Amino acid sequence: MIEVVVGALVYSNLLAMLSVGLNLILLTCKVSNFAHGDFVMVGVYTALTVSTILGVTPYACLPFALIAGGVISFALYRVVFEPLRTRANLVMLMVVSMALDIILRYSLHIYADLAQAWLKVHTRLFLFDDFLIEFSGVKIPGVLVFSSLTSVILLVSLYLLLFKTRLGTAMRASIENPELAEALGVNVKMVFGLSWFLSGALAAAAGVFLPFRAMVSPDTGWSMLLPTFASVIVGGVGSLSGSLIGAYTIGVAEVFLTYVLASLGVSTAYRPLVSFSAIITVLLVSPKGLSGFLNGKGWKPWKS
Amino acid sequence: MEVLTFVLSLGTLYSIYVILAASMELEYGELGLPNFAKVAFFAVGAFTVGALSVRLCATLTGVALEGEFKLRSYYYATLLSARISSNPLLGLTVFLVTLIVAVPLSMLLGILASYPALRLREDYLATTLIAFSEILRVITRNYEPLLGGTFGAGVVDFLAWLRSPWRELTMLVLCSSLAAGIWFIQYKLSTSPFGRALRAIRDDELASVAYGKDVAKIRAWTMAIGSGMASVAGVLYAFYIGSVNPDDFTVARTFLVVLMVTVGGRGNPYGSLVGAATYLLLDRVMLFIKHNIPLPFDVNYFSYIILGILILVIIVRKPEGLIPERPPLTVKLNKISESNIIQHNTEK
Amino acid sequence: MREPKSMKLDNNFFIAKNISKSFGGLQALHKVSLSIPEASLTLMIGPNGSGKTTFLQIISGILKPDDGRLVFKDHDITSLPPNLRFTLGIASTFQIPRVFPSLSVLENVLMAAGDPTPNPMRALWGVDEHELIEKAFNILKLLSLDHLWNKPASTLSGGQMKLLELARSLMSDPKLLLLDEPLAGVNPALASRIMKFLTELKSCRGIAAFLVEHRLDLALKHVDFVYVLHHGRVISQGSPDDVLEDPLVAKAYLGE
Amino acid sequence: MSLLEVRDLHAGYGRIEIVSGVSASVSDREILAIVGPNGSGKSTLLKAIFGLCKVFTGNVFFKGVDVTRIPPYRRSLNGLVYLPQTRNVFESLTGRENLELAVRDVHESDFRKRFEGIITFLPEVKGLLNRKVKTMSGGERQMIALAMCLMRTPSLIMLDEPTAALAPNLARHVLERVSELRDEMGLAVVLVEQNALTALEVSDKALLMVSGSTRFYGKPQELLEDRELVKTYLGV
Repeated sequence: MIEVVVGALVYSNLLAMLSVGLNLILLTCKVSNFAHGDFVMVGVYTALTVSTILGVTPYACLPFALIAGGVISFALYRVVFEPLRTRANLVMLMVVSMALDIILRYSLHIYADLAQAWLKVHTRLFLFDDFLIEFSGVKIPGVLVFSSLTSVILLVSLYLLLFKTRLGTAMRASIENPELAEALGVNVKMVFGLSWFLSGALAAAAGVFLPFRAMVSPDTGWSMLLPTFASVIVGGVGSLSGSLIGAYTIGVAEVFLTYVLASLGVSTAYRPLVSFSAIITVLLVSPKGLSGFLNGKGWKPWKS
Repeated sequence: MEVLTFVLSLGTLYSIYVILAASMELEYGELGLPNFAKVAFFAVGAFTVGALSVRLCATLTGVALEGEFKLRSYYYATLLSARISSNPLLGLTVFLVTLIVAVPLSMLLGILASYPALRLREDYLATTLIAFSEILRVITRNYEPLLGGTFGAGVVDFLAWLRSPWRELTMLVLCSSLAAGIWFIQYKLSTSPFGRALRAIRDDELASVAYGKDVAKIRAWTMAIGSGMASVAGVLYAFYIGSVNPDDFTVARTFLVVLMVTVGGRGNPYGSLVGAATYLLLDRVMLFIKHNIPLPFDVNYFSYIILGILILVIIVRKPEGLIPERPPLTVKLNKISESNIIQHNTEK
Repeated sequence: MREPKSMKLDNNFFIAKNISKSFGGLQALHKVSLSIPEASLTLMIGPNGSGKTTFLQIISGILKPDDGRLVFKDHDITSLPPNLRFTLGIASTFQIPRVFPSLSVLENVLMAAGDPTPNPMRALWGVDEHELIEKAFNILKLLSLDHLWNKPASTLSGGQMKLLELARSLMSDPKLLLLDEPLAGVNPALASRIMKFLTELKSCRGIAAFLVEHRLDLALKHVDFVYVLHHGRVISQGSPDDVLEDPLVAKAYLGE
Repeated sequence: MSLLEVRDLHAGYGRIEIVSGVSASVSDREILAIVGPNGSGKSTLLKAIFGLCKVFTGNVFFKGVDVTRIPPYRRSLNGLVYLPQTRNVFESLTGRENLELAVRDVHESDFRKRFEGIITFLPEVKGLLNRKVKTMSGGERQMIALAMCLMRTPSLIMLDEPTAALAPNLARHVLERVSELRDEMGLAVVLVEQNALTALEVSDKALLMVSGSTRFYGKPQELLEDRELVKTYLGV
């Protein structure tokens, strides 16, 4: 049972970092970013590479992962999404992000092949070694402590950046009304680029912790993607704090429902159904997510 | 001989992709409904074959199926194919019955899937449909009695009464004539008043309603037709491959079809032909490289990357695709100039 | 307050009774009642934000009223969706033309005719649209758009798009035309042509038109009856001359 | 030399010409009122002057420089500011954040100095600083929007119907404040107004637009004495 609780918390921590980043991109550029899961894998492979070369614990590779994920994400924005910002429709942007998903995923596959020969370690279906941390006699898995700390620190810093700095003000202003912000001299392009950097960095940070709990391969990013979408949709698109609530709802629900069903003899392989059906149910019943539902606005059609 | 089988299988695959692209063209290219659950309707066809062909054939020949389906389906598929080799009628019955079951089933699901479009913005609609197709995949890969789960299911060879290469040739003729028929249906639909209504809804849903069109009904029709088409492709695919594995039906396959339509040119009935050809050409070139040029990694990965870059370049540089849409599509030019309407006008 | 010469509410062509509508806390329309007789030109005017477009969208069915009833030729159409109102004979145009950009001009006009749900089965055998095309060309000729018939609608100028909207709504032989600012953004020569055209439609084909318009200089001399809307209420109604002399109207327009 | 000069301006959106051949000029400490019926192109004229819509032919000179082709934000750095009719404040931000955003290129101490100057003119703003704009009334939002413009220390401010959607008594109050902009802050103002009579009372010059072109340009008093005005409004 304790194992289940730990699993649920770690998983929710990762979903929190992922869904806030995904939502940030939805808010700024209106992109349903299907390449988001691949930034997780960028984090995984950065951590694997750096920790193997330096011989340190993967936890110490967090800064490298942050930078790698952020830089790649920012570069993709500058090269692909910025030219399309004002002229592509929503579905086109989605198709573009799917193309990027394919490019990134198979680049990672190639990297995994090359790294296996170069680093002489398993680059597919591997696990990171964890250790236990003792708090007044209670032994806690390191990944729970570190992933919780990281997600709290990163999300609090994101909050401070958005709400306590002038740059954050400019960012929120650009989200609400890019034309007016531009007329007031805000460099909207750079502000949106920053949001891509942050989103990629958050996802890569989540990636550092993933292999402590689950065996990964370059395709694993996809399996993290739909639960992330579920978290964003449950929390309500457009509300960053909602995504946080959504992440813990989906994370805990997925782990516990699977646990309950497994004890009833149902295969645990049905686990993804929890978040998939959450996406469909929430979008059809209350398109603005839980917050919209609580405000009594959820029943109106989303479409204008 | 090897060249012949290569060409025959290439033609068969092309036909299957043309059917998929034509159905996507109708739904996404003409109507603007991003049916990103395409693979689910494709899978309905294939799964029907996977679940039915062995069982149906066994019932018809009086063979009792013993043991777990997931472990024994391939064995029985081989056994029953041997029966078919001496009984062509049995093979054709299996083919027709699976087709007759799959198409209406898929059409029904299609109508169901057209309803979220009433209330969702396009990108959320696409996400919903993706989730829907993944649900179907997760259930079938884990519910073993139906399709053998991750083991997959064996499929009888309904053309076992023919010898190679006549078997492959017949398959090609069958697939290509079905593809031609389906493409022609798509062509006729998109150049008729129906196609006009589809493009009008895509351009401006509110204005279409204001000018009297029943948008919900038209969308349901289109999804039904498109899904029926996709399930035909699924049936053919299952018989062509000779087995059905749920993990073969991932979102990536939907994406390939979207790619074909985008590359070919959305809103142009010929786009699906060009798009499917472009994809297959690229795929085969990569296969050739894989067999002839040594690389330190699996070249399949590389072919996917090229595909991804290709679609990026097309969307950024030439968003309208290789053959852009050109009005008027639904009014025949020669008919107009025949009537005196134009002559009268040019005299002025 | 002077008693306005009220139009009799006993005609059975089109009647709107006590239409109310609010958005959030804002009351956009407050018990608006009016009637439109057959074969007439009726104008609704009012300052910005007085609720004119809202009212028009309620008649065309794009918005649902909170309260009130709409009756068209003895049918209660209050809860009918826009497409069914269109088939009954109420055609409307949009303030900013909403043509279908990727269809040709002729296709745009044909869109408004024929089956509300074209049968896909019939498409396979081919549909003979000869008569419809001829009719469409006649309408396009009336509005001098026929030489553009095969151009994509997206390439038209703003004024041409306005004309195309008008052509489109005539295609279904409507009984009642709802026009949202048909003269906005149109040059004066074209504007007076449109008004003359509407007058002709009225006298030759018996088509009633209900206009919402700001360009009073161009519209007023052609219309039969005027309603003035202010803050969501009808503050004056009558013939054009009556309304012009109503001090309430001047006040509503000029502020204090 | 006049501060702003518009020469034979033709402007609109896409292919549609909405302003056809308008000329006008504004000098220091002068209020130009642009009046006319709805849809006559008043707002489009302001947008054209600020560079927010397409200019087909004609020129805009500001401080003697031809600014017709330079981007809007550079015009605002030169001292020309524009207050749109709607969506002119960031609803999700607080009053202070809106003001900070308007002058994010300015140093903190300078910000404070400018802010002091504005507070003496718009004391109401002080109470609005820590509130989210979405909780404010229409009048309060206009205050914030005006303060945002003034923080940029303009020499000419263009107001697009500042009284739209305001109660009549409040509208009058706002227009009186507009004349204070000229008298106390020493600004030139271009004012587009629905409440024509009040607007003409406070202005130095008047431009009457009908269907995109000039019907009258000159002293407001002459326009007011002209019975033609009332009739033009009602179209006879």
